[in-house]
Amino acid sequence: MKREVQDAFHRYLLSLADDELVAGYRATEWTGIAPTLEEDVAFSSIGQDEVGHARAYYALLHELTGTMVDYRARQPDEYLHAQLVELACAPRYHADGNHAAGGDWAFALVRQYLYDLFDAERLQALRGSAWEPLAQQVEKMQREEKYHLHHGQLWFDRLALPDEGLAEDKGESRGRLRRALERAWPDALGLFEPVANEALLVRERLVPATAQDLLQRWLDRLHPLSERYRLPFPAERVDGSWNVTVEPRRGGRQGRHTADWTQLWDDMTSVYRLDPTATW
Amino acid sequence: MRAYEVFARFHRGEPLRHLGSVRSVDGEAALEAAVSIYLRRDAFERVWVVERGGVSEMVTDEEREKRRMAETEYRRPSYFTRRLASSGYRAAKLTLE
Amino acid sequence: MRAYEVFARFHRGEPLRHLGSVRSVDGEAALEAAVSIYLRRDAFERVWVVERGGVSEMVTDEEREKRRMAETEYRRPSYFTRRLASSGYRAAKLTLE
Amino acid sequence: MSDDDRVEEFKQYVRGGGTIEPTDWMPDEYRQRLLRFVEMHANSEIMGALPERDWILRAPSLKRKLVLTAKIQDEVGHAQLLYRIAEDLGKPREQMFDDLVNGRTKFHNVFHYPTKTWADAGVIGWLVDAAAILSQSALLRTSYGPYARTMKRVCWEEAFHLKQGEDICLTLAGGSELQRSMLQEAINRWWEPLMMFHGPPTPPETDADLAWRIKTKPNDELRQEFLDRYVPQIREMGLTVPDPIVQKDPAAGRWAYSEPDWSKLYAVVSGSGPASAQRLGFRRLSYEEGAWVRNALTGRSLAAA
Repeated sequence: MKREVQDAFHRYLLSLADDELVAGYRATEWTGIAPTLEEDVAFSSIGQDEVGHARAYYALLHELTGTMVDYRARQPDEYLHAQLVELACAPRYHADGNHAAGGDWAFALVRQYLYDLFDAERLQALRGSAWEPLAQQVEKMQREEKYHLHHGQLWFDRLALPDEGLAEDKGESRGRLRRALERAWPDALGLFEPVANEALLVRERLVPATAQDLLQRWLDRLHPLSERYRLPFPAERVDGSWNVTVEPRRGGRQGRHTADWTQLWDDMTSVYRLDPTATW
Repeated sequence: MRAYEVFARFHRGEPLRHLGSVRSVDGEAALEAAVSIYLRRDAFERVWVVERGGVSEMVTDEEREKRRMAETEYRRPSYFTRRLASSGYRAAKLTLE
Repeated sequence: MRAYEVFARFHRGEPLRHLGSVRSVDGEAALEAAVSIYLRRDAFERVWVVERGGVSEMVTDEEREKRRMAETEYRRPSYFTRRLASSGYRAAKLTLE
Repeated sequence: MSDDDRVEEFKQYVRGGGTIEPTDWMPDEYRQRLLRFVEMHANSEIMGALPERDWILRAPSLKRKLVLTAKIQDEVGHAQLLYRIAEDLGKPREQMFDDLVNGRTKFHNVFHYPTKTWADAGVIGWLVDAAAILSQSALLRTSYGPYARTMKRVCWEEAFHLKQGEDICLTLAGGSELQRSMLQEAINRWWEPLMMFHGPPTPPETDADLAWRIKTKPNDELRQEFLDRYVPQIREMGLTVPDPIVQKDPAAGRWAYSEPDWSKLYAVVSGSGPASAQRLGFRRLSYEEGAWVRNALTGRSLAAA
């Protein structure tokens, strides 16, 4: 593989690994405090799956470059995940007792679902990658992603659709889902920010679909759901394709992130940085 | 929210075994809760959930029957049949000959 | 006539096991049928019957389960092989990326 | 049969090793005592998720993070299993949560303490869980069927908890000077709550939970088992326990230790431990912030909640 291609592909794989890593960290923040005990256990498994996928991708990076990437040694701006996955939404415990309130379970569900839908399209496309180790790896992960989507779908049914025979029209939960979606759109569309040299990777068939291709497929799958649940949708149909009606917020793929990420990075690496040479 | 009884088996051919119960809004949610609570650590083949309210039960009170009946010469096992209440275990006793 | 799934156990404390199914008009009749077909009168401690229509089922595929177990072996005690060396402590160099 | 005879017969049956099932008749005292015992156990599992949860984000490697997350997930799973048992004994889950977050019911002393360093995740995973496993394996022979069956599953899962905690401690003990002193400091800090873990040495004949065979071992016997098994392992790691007189008297076959200040235990368990307010405050915050979700599931509008 030519040097320039390998560097571009290395950055692409890193964006995959970091997406899964940070999505997994944010999902597992709800372990122990989710709205119901049953959901606490289910949602924690989803977060653990994502972190497990991140480990698999970091191992692929080793296979590609021959050098073991120690994700912990990187600075915050060397991470290439999309900003959607770094946004904080769980309440935060403080030892002195004034905890940060404002936990938003609606956003946790919406973010996870929008991300899983994106990841499902990305994985499907990567099945056709010319780099065989990646094509095989993604095929294995698709089974878990199917379950994640099913989990999200169940929750939308419960929170957005009125139960037959019950006066409650889910107004409260529908309102929260709507606000969560509107808050998520800019960063959700930011998922589709291409990594540098995407065109080169597509030409080499290492990455079979462009970010724009994935965006259209993602909107194709999201539209029927927004119809079914009568919830917001960030695009309109123009001449046979989708035009987004919300300004995407980009930067993550170039290493630019929010304060939420700096805080999470600081937490995530705090013990490791006490002695990076030690075995932990 | 209703109680659902959970049954599962780990390999084809084995009988499904009762593992416990979950509390959910419907069958599908109960399946998901059953998998995450009871089966997240095992490779399983099949899981059933059934609303507790739909279960009819017949119980012999054998052990304590034996003790109570020891004094009387005529030994008559008594059976209780009932529908299990959907939330807790409030059981009506109906003795069957 | 509807199909009822039958579960039973022979001693207190055991989990109930699925024995098979019967066709009956209601729960009471299904219990009687279950006892006569599957259980001698005084052999069992408890029998449950439930209408097949009330059962929600999930079947997994073996491939996914094998992968799921491989992915989550960090949850098993056997994953931690480091032993407390009897002659004072020496940590095995285990790189945990 | 008069009521007293029936209760007496029930007691004989239970003491004789008999198992009680949910649909059996139970004396009110048995049901109440069992419910309170299981509810406290369930409360301890869900509150027990919080101390180590501080470290889910800070675990020093991906493997440690996955392991710790799976362990805390298990504790939430155990809480669900135990609240199910208590619910079937007649107390609704919402009322149990309400009583817990408003301090009307108790949870275990060790979860009223703060965590300071990564070594706390090791000491809680290893030594605190070891103490818990001793009392939980004594519950394998409890008289209430569903509780005994659940304990079988819980003890099977706890074996992994103990191993992962021990692995953290072994790594720190065999690591750099910073890691070793971090571990020793954590052992010193957790020693007092560990010695109080199994409760004051109540004489067995006055311990009602023993009388109904809800519990099967007296408190002091459990503490002796803990010392017998784990003090040697701590010392084998080249570490010390902060109580100078902890030593086994070979003749009596019992461990000597400085008697804990049991009035302090009562203070801690009734809510004035070093982190009681912070832990309960956070449990109440996350519980209340999730109320809209539970209401959407049960179809009650917020007004009626």
